[in-house]
Amino acid sequence: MDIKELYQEIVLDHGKNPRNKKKCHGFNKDAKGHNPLCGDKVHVFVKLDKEKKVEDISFEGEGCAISMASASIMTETIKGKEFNVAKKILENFLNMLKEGSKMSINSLTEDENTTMMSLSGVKRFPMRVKCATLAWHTFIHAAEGKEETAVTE
Amino acid sequence: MDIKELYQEIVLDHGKNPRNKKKCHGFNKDAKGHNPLCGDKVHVFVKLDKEKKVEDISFEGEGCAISMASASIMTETIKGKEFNVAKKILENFLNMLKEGSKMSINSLTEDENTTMMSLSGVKRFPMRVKCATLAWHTFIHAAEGKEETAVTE
Amino acid sequence: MFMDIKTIKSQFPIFKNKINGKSLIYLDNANSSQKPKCVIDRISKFYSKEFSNIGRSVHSLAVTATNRFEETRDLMKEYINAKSREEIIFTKNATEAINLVASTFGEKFINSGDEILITELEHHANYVPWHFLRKKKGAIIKFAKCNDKGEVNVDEIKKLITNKTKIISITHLSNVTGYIMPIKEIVDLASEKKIPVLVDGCQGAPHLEIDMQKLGCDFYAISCHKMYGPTGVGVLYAKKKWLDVLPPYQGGGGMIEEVKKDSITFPGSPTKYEAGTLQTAEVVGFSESIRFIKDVGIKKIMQHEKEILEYGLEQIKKNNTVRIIGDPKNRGSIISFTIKGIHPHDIATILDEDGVAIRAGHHCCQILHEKMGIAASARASLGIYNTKEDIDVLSSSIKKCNKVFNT
Amino acid sequence: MFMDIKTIKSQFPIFKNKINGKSLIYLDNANSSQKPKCVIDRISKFYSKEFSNIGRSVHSLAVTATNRFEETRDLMKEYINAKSREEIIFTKNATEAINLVASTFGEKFINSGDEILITELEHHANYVPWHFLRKKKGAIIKFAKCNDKGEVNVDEIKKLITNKTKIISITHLSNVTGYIMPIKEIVDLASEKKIPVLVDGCQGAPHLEIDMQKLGCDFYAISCHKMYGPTGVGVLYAKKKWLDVLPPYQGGGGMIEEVKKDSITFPGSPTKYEAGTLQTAEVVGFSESIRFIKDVGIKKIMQHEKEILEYGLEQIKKNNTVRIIGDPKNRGSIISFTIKGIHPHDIATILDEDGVAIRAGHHCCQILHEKMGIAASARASLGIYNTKEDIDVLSSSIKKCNKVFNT
Ligand SMILES: Cc1ncc(COP(=O)(O)O)c(C=O)c1O
Ligand SMILES: Cc1ncc(COP(=O)(O)O)c(C=O)c1O
Repeated sequence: MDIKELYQEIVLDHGKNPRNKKKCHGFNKDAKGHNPLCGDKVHVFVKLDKEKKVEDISFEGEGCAISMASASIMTETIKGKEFNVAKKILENFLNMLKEGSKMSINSLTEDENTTMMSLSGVKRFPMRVKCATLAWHTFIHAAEGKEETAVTE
Repeated sequence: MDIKELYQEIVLDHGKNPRNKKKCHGFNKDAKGHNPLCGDKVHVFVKLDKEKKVEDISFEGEGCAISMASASIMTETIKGKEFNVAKKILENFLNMLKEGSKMSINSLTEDENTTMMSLSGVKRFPMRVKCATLAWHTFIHAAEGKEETAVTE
Repeated sequence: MFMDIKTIKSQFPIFKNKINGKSLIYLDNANSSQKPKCVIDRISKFYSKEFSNIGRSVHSLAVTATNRFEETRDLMKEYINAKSREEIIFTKNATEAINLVASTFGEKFINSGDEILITELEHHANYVPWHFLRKKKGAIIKFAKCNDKGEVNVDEIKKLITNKTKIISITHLSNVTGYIMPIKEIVDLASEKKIPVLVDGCQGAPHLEIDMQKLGCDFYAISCHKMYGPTGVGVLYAKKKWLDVLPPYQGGGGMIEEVKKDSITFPGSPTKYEAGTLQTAEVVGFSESIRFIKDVGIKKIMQHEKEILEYGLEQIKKNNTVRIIGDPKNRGSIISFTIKGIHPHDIATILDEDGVAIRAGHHCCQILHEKMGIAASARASLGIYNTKEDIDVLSSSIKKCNKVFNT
Repeated sequence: MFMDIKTIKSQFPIFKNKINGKSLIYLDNANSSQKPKCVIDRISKFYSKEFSNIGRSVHSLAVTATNRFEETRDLMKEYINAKSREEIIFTKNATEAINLVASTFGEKFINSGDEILITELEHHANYVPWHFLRKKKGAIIKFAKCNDKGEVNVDEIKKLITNKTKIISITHLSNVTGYIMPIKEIVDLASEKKIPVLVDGCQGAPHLEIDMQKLGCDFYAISCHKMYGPTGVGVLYAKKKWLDVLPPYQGGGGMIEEVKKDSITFPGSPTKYEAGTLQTAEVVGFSESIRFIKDVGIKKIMQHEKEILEYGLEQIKKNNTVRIIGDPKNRGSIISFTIKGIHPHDIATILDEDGVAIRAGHHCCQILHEKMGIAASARASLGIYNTKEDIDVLSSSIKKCNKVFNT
């Protein structure tokens, strides 16, 4: 396998030009995430409405291409979805990274699916799985209002 | 070689019935010795006259047969000798224990020599050399007026 | 899988060697046990094929090494039935494990006049660290009394508990008398008053079935080299609720979260307690010790050692110059003894001539020896590879002591 | 004996393995070095033929093991030219060595308002322990500034010294910029004011000629696993005059003199500082590392690494997307760098595909990275087995990073 499978064009693009990398307007939840091994850091901002729908979501932070791309892709994918749906997507995503299964959730459009799948190369790089999941865990922390920093271990 | 070479009759006798095991009358120097590995302990009392002759010497303490015998033999051998001669005897004794040489100092009577040589079996038992030398080092500490406990290491 | 003792013993390369021309009879297991081939080979293999510093690099070797290392944590968690892997901290030895608790717990929870409850049976490793605390904080150490049988009754502990008692720190199995403490009872007693209990499990872990959730203690210190494992590794088990509130112990790389010139933050356990480069190869090697023990089966180890212990006591008691130190009802595989008129070091030397390795001294238990009215004793302590024949040689060697000393 | 690098490299079994199908190019030596066969075999042999706990038993195995262990102390004493063997203390790693000093020296000599002088180059191991002291005692930590070249000039240290300065604690060789501190000059400066100097010698000991009597420092911390030695061992060198007055560190068996219920006395060094069962096999194994280094010759190691370092700097500088962190004049064999637009972890992953093992991160030097305006860097660090070919692969792998990321 080629290293290009890890660094697919979509990943590189999101890594270099991350979407929603800012403090989004009117957020009502936020949380910080930290990967102590690499030093990757993210701060996720979420605007949840009363029905627990993600009205808006954004992030700030710095880290490797995988962590930035993953955060960027996450914000794009989740925006406008119910929190519960977002959680299911995360589960699906984790399975993909850990067991190599395909994304199989029908709440994703084909485009969203393709974008998520661009991170599938990570599964061959166990040490990088944490980079790919940091933003997601941090989002859950934010949405569930946990106090501590999300730490990938 | 038989274990009996370590535990020769003379050694066993001195071990069981140590000579000069008391606080001798009118001592003017004393020191404590300790072998932290085994817990052997001796306290040596010396009466040195102005010319640095060992007028009297005795010890108290507890420990293995080798350490007690060695202390007992030491007091018998050294009593009445000059401090410098005693030091030479010790040197000679250490050489015997470490390099297996014979006691070769002419300030010893034949009897004294035989008695000292009864400890020669120790040389084959490196861990026991400290037992055999503890009282001697403590004597030097006492005579030279050192403050600290003599420790065999 | 059933294995007879001969098969088990054959896995320990050391027994192929001669000691003073004799077969090695190793009865110094309470001090440190011998290592099976699988452990020795695992270490060699790790250095030859997989070595890298762990947890700090992203390259393949580092990833593999980290996984192997963390695998041992999982195995240990499972073996002692801890609730989570975060409760398993690797230390240099059991002594460090106890120092870690005394230092961090002491810093946070112990003040002048507070009481630390230990027993007269304790190894220096479970007294000296508390002594430091006594000096630093003006705390008080209380010693629960041990009786002539070498037992500490629960009542002795009970009557020393006051509302000043901040921690109870006790051995699981005495390394001198072999007494097995009723840990569960003591924990029950202590938890009524919300007093945490530290168990010095150095002799417990290799010889007893241990289950943290059943025992219920707050801390448990383990010495891996007594569990057929490599030197240089100990384990501290601690309930997560403690690890969450106690301060870090040693500072350095790998145990920090964010470092600034005026402040430093720390991650959770076990990271917080594992500073600097760890004993990577040793921890990886230890995984094989756990597997070895599981393969043999701790029940089988206990049963076998009990059999040899009973035979040993029976044989040695026949010699009426021998005094056995303590006679506890609930006893692990340790026999400490003296011979009338012969100092323990002389015993050890004479036994060694016959290839019999025992320990002589105070076994790091001066308080107990003083209590028993002796300065030192000889100690035979068993492992899985010991046999009745070993005991026979021991007995006849003891007789030889009598002969040499004409006693 | 002259040995070419190929012969030397062939003594390290790890290089027989493939990483991702490629030959291993190990450039993570500042993290931990690989182990030669003699070290690996020594450990196996020790466990298979000689194992026993040391210093506590009188039987033959224990005597041999103790001798082997203490032999390493003698070798180390000689290797670093300490004045006496009592000045060599075995610790778990260099981190513990520094913690030992910070804790015991701090307890005895540091009070509120006192100053500890370190530098911006320090590894967390030489900052966090002092931070604990700062919190406990209300002491102040001053950081001597490092310049753009990654150097700390003596003047920067000089100007921070006040009559409140109680200790100066500095690295010998920066594990990020490779800068070699002028230790002797700093020691001279400090001794005018009677201020002790601790040197974090983790990177010094494996790569420089070290002579305690020439350096004149008071404390020197060593990481044996970076000296082609086993994990689980560090060394603290300390001048005897300090060891005589500092309190003990960890408490337990083997480090006591007399233990009573109300008081405990301690022996001298090194015994006082070596509590519990030591890393017996590891220390014995380390004797072979010292012999290995002596056989190759530290002068040869220095000369060879310098050659490869210079070639490396030359090659890497050709790539104008690469920024090398620091440019010290006096430099050890470390090259930390970043590539424009590519995060160090991505670099490490791409290099790893080619079998090149480097480290990415802050290398336990967050203060320095912040100073340099970066969160992380990639680091290639050399050992005796590295060759110009290794550098060529590194350079072409870096180019591959550019290609993957289109930079
Ligand atoms: C400069 C420096 N100091 C301290 C350390 C810590 O050494 P150890 O991990 O052996 O405790 C290291 C290595 O990680 C280092 O490079
Ligand atoms: C009961 C007990 N506690 C503590 C220790 C100390 O263990 P370690 O030497 O592994 O630190 C020992 C063994 O020496 C022991 O038997």
